[in-house]
Amino acid sequence: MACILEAQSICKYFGGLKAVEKVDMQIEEGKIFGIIGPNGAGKTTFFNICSGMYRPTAGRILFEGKDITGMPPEAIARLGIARTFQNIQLFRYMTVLENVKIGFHIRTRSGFLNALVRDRRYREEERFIENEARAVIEKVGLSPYVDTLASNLPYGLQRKVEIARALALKPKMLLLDEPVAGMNPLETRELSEFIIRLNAEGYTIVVIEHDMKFVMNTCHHILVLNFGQKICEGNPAEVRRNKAVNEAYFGKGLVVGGVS
Amino acid sequence: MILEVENLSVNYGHVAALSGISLTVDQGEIVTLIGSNGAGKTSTLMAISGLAEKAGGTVRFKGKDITDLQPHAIARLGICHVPEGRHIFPALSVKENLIAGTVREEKISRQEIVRRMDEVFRLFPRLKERINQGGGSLSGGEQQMLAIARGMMMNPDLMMLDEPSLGLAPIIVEEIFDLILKIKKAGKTILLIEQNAAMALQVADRGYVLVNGRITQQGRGVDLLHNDEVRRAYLGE
Amino acid sequence: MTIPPSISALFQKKGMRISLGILGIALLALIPQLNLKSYYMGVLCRILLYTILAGSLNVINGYSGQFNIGHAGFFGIGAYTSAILSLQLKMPFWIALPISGLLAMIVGLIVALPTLRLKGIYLAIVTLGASEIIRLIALNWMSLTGGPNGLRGIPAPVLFGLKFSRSQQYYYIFLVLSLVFYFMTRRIIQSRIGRAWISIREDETAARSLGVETMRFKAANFMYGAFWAGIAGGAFSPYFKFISSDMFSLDEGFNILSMVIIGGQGTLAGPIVGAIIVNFLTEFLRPISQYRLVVYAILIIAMMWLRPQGLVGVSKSVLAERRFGRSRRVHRR
Amino acid sequence: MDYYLSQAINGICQGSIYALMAIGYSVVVGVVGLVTFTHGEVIMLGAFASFYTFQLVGNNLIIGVIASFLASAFIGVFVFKICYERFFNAPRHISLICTIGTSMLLRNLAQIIFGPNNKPLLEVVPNRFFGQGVVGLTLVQIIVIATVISLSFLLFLFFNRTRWGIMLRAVSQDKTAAAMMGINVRLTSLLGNSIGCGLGGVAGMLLAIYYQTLVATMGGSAGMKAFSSAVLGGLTNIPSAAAGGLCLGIVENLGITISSASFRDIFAFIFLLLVLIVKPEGFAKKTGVRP
Amino acid sequence: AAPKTYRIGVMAPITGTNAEYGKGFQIAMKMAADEINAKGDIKLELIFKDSKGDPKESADIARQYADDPSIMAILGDFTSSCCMAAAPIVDEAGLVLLSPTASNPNYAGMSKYAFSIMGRQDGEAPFFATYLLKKYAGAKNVGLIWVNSDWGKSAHDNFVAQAKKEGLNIVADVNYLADEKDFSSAIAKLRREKPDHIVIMDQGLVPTIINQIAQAGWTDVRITTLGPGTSEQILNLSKKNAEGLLLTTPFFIDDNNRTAKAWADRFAQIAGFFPTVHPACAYDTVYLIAAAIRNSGDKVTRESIRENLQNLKGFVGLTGPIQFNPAGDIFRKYLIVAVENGKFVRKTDYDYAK
Ligand SMILES: Nc1ncnc2c1ncn2[C@@H]1O[C@H](COP(=O)(O)OP(=O)(O)OP(=O)(O)O)[C@@H](O)[C@H]1O
Ligand SMILES: Nc1ncnc2c1ncn2[C@@H]1O[C@H](COP(=O)(O)OP(=O)(O)OP(=O)(O)O)[C@@H](O)[C@H]1O
Ligand SMILES: [Mg+2]
Ligand SMILES: [Mg+2]
Repeated sequence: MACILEAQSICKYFGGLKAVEKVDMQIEEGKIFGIIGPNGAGKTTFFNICSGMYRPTAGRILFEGKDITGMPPEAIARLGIARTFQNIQLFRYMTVLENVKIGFHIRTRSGFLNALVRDRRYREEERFIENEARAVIEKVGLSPYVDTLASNLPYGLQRKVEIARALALKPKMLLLDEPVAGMNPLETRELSEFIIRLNAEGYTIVVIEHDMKFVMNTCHHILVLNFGQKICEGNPAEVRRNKAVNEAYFGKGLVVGGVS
Repeated sequence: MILEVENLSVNYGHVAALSGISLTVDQGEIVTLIGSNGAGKTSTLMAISGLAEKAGGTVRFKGKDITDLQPHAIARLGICHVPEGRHIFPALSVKENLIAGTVREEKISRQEIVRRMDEVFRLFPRLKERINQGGGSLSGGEQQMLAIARGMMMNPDLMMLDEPSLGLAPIIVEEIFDLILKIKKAGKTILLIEQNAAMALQVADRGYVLVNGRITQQGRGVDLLHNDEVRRAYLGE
Repeated sequence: MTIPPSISALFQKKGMRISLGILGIALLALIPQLNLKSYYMGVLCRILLYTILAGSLNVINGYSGQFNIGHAGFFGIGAYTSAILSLQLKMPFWIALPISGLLAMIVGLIVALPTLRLKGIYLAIVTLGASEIIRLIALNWMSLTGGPNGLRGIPAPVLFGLKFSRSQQYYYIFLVLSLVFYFMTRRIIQSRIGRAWISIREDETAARSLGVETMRFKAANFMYGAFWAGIAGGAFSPYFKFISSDMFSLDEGFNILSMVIIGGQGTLAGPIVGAIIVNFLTEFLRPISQYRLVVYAILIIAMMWLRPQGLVGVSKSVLAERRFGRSRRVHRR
Repeated sequence: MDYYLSQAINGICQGSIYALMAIGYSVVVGVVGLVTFTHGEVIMLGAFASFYTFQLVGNNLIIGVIASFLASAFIGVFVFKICYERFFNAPRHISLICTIGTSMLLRNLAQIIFGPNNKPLLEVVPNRFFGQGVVGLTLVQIIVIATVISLSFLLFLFFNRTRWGIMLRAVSQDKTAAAMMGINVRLTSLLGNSIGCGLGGVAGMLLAIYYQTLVATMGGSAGMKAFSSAVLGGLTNIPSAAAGGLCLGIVENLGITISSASFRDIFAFIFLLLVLIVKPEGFAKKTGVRP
Repeated sequence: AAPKTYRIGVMAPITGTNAEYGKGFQIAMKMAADEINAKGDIKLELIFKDSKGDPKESADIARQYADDPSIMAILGDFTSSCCMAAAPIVDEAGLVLLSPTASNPNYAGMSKYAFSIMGRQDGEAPFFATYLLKKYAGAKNVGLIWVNSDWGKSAHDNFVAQAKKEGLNIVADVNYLADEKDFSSAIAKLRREKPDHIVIMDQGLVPTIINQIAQAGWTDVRITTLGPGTSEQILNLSKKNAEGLLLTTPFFIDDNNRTAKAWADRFAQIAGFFPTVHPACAYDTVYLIAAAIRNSGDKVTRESIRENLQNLKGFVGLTGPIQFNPAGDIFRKYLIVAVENGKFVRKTDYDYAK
């Protein structure tokens, strides 16, 4: 299978702190890829590098064979990588619909002149955005909330708005940072199913999560980071058997509890 | 009884987040609130610590009416609130954040601060490694640890934890629950909110179930854990 | 300030809106025919001028969330450009005017480019500095700007033999310009570009992650605002016939800023209301001479106390807590 | 050579004046967490307080310091009530406009009450000159420099090494969390603001003694310099703000040396711009931010 | 019959940075109007409007006065930019705008209705160069420090032109902005060139500069100043630092000049500070307008005031003889004055220049 994203010995240092240290990884197209690891292991930092928020201290990131190291986030988004944030970053005082509409920015191109004369392209694009945005909202199941202010939504739904907004980009790859944090087991299961459905539609998905039940049930392939370094990689069963991972991450296994 | 909440209501604009809930917490007890997203758990804690305006009801702490006290006065009485959203001081270093936790006690010796800090660092060695880093640049989980640690520095009589395990690695979550039991052993009281209801009910003496701002069930932790309705709604089974 | 639902419903119908708009414009156009005293016409002209200035500042501060407090500088660029072009090159007003706007826009770009990474108060002080630098250059560049003596005798615009010299006539120039400004801005704000600006205001990181080229759009936004300030300046100098650098001081910048905020940031109507109120106050309070600014200051503070969101209701997001300490990471979860 | 040395000294002396004003400014911003445009007027009122005190009790520097500190600190309470207290949870431009309004209010009231003309403040400190020829310092200059150095050192210790300092900084960063820690947010930021304003008042006194004159409109440019210097220093870091003031003074005077005094502010602002381009948040190391 | 009342509009910066001067205008003009009204042949009613020193406001005020047919003339404003903003408006309306203080050389020429009595610097500055520096003080190397404003610029340019003719050696030439506080660098620049005389061209800031020269410990130089006249501020603010200062002035208040002295005292009583040349000029403008009204005879119109102002002969005011040239400016005669023992002392007479 083709590899969609490749990291080649990525490093990121903050002063003396090695947040990410020589990480290599290959993400296969069409898979759900999980990244786990203790707190501060460098998972979010890695996402930030992939999405262009940080420039790595060393190493390269290739997306579909193209070197995207050090590109600004907006250029990377254009190439087809969309992400959500560990700390939800919605446009909090805009409605759900408006939030999603902004996701269509890169798929439209009318400029000043089009807006001034409201020519055909402008009108067509506006219609396209309106329809598509509603379709995306429908798809994540937020239809009842199109006109609700994002900040007034319960937490779990805010996560979904973020996902909807990312989907509006029609990305080739979706990066989700702790999508089920703060959700109860029921909601977690729903989201897991949703992600699997998205994957079936052809999206490549990378998730960071601490909820093992979710990770083990959702991901095809898992990578474990600790102190910025890769300590293990493999399918869920392999990772669970790994001794180093168990010591550094799972502990006594109380929480992993009812993995089924 | 260390905390008594009677008929507490909270409104946000026209939205009623809490409509007249009553609950009690005994000295030395662990009590948990469970409920789905938006049920009003956070609002309850915010109202108790004076950060959300109360539309009605009374709150008593150690027999004293604290309904109309300012948030800082409530904190000074010995209620610590580890909030949802962490609320770290971003430009203070980890160490300074921890010291900020001690300011409610005017006369506290330097040794005592160092002692508490050591204790906290034993629990979260990660924080010790980051001791001079700005709070805002910590990773999500590290911030969560810091928020809990800062709460512990307050040495409170009642600790209210709002989803303390949020964003933490499993191994740390276990430690948090160990910690909760340890705090209880030290004779302190805990009011706990958790999404992971199974874990919460396992450690809790008693629990309340919140639905749409109302308490629908209450009982011993183990009883709720085996209650079918609760299992279906909150444990995902 | 709440509008009864029946009336607001009227505004919702497109046909109704258009005909009401035409009616309003016709009424505005008829005002000079009332033979008002030239003083009143002068005040009206000033209000229209400030409508453009406050409106263009609002595009920057209210819609893209950048923080410009030195708008007077761009105003000055426009004023000097049209004055110099018409005095030294004898260029007709109608050509000089767009050039004024374009030059202000270019200067806007020069200010914006190196400072795109700056946020909040750091950007504010740079705009303030730029405004001062522009003023000081105007003050020191004797050969071009007349230095401290200023420029005088700026000729009145002529169109088809019609001379726009008195305020009764000049009113039409200001009216047309502010209408054009209003409708252009409205369309842009409602378009993809406007959405991108607003998304930057709301959360720049998120906007970037969605592919919004924030640098480009912020620069474009700044240039658009500067352009219109330049146009306002370009129209101002032949109206005033004399300009000097002290007309474009920092206080002038603060003055424009307070119009925007008193009227209501982030709305199209806000700056208009703000311009009317502030200019009206200036005139209204003149009789109390030395207490004038005291009372004016008290009124400004009172307005912030009573209606911090401005007189025109503001979109909620402008009121969002956006404090200095920027605690992005500690939001709700 | 002497000439350039003496110009450098002029720069340092003027820079110390800026630094002095910036210190108070930084304290205010560091505690309240909001930017102010009233600081110039606070400085001016401190100068007037000392002026009238000197008239009443004679030229006693200590009493002057106390009087200007108290007067400006009291004004600080007033400013706090008008501009900050209500607007802690509002967007910052609202309190900003309030501070612009308050500055206008104070300046014009002062003009009415104290009169619009310049007032002399002579011989508070004897005009003693230390040094040789063109290279040297007067007593006032030495006092100003010493004050700046000791104040920035003491305040740095206070804000970074004491629990009180941590409390004040915590309040500016997250008022909710501060309240949860048992900090009386209102009182603490009121106090911090008053301290910052009081320091501004002392700066005003020294400014008036240094230039031997004071006038109700002196706040405008003073406030602007305090603001610029503080921004250079990252707004909340006191030693950096002092360094910012110092740099600004030196750069301005160097600029004047090579061109004309009319270009003073051009040099100041271009320097500011260049620094901000390289370091978008000033000299101070920024802590606690990540995307 | 009862005396006829004429309404005169005044615009002045009563608030803002120039409020000091606006207040001086207000007091001095009111004094003059009260005196004229007490005499009883005509009555003047002064209407004061605050322009804040903002040209835009001045223009609006001028328009307001122009619209009001009962206003016969306008007095003011303080700064040249304010006057120049109002000039096109009065020109259109045919209404006299008589400024006590506008010194921009271009101002009066903007309209035949625009007048100023400040005295243009093409009069005083050459006088200063030739008579004060060259003849009286015997200067060789001079250093200039001047305020970069319309006034300062024209004073400087006129001075330099004349100084070249006279063979004065200008060794240093520095300027600064009106809100400058710290002159140490500029002074160091002057000092390096070792002039024997320095010329300070400013009005309000002269004492500050004198003090800072003293503070720098620079004593081997003679200080002269062009602009402030015999301002008490210099004596008050500079005390002994001003000793030996040389300056030119069109009018001089000393014990010999009873009326002027009495006027200054009265002014100080009301204002709380001693007058500079500006309020004195303001005082004179009211008398000038009164004279023009009297000369108009029975039919007083805006136009008649203009004509009679332009053609006024033999008028002597507080600030000396005043007669307008065709542009609407005046040429004045000057005295040389020095500060000795904390007082201004007249060193030469008006006919010194002959
Ligand atoms: N801007 C920064 N400055 C300094 N240190 C940083 C910065 N960003 C991240 N770090 C540090 O780098 C380390 C990795 O952080 P990161 O956010 O990637 O962790 P994470 O694996 O996502 O952890 P968590 O599971 O808690 O979210 C942390 O120790 C953090 O303190
Ligand atoms: N500031 C606010 N303004 C308006 N509504 C709010 C606000 N805060 C909370 N709410 C609403 O009040 C209700 C209760 O919210 P609360 O945060 O207490 O729920 P919770 O049980 O803690 O949920 P979660 O699991 O998401 O933490 C929700 O419907 C929420 O949307
Ligand atoms: Mg993370
Ligand atoms: Mg909650």
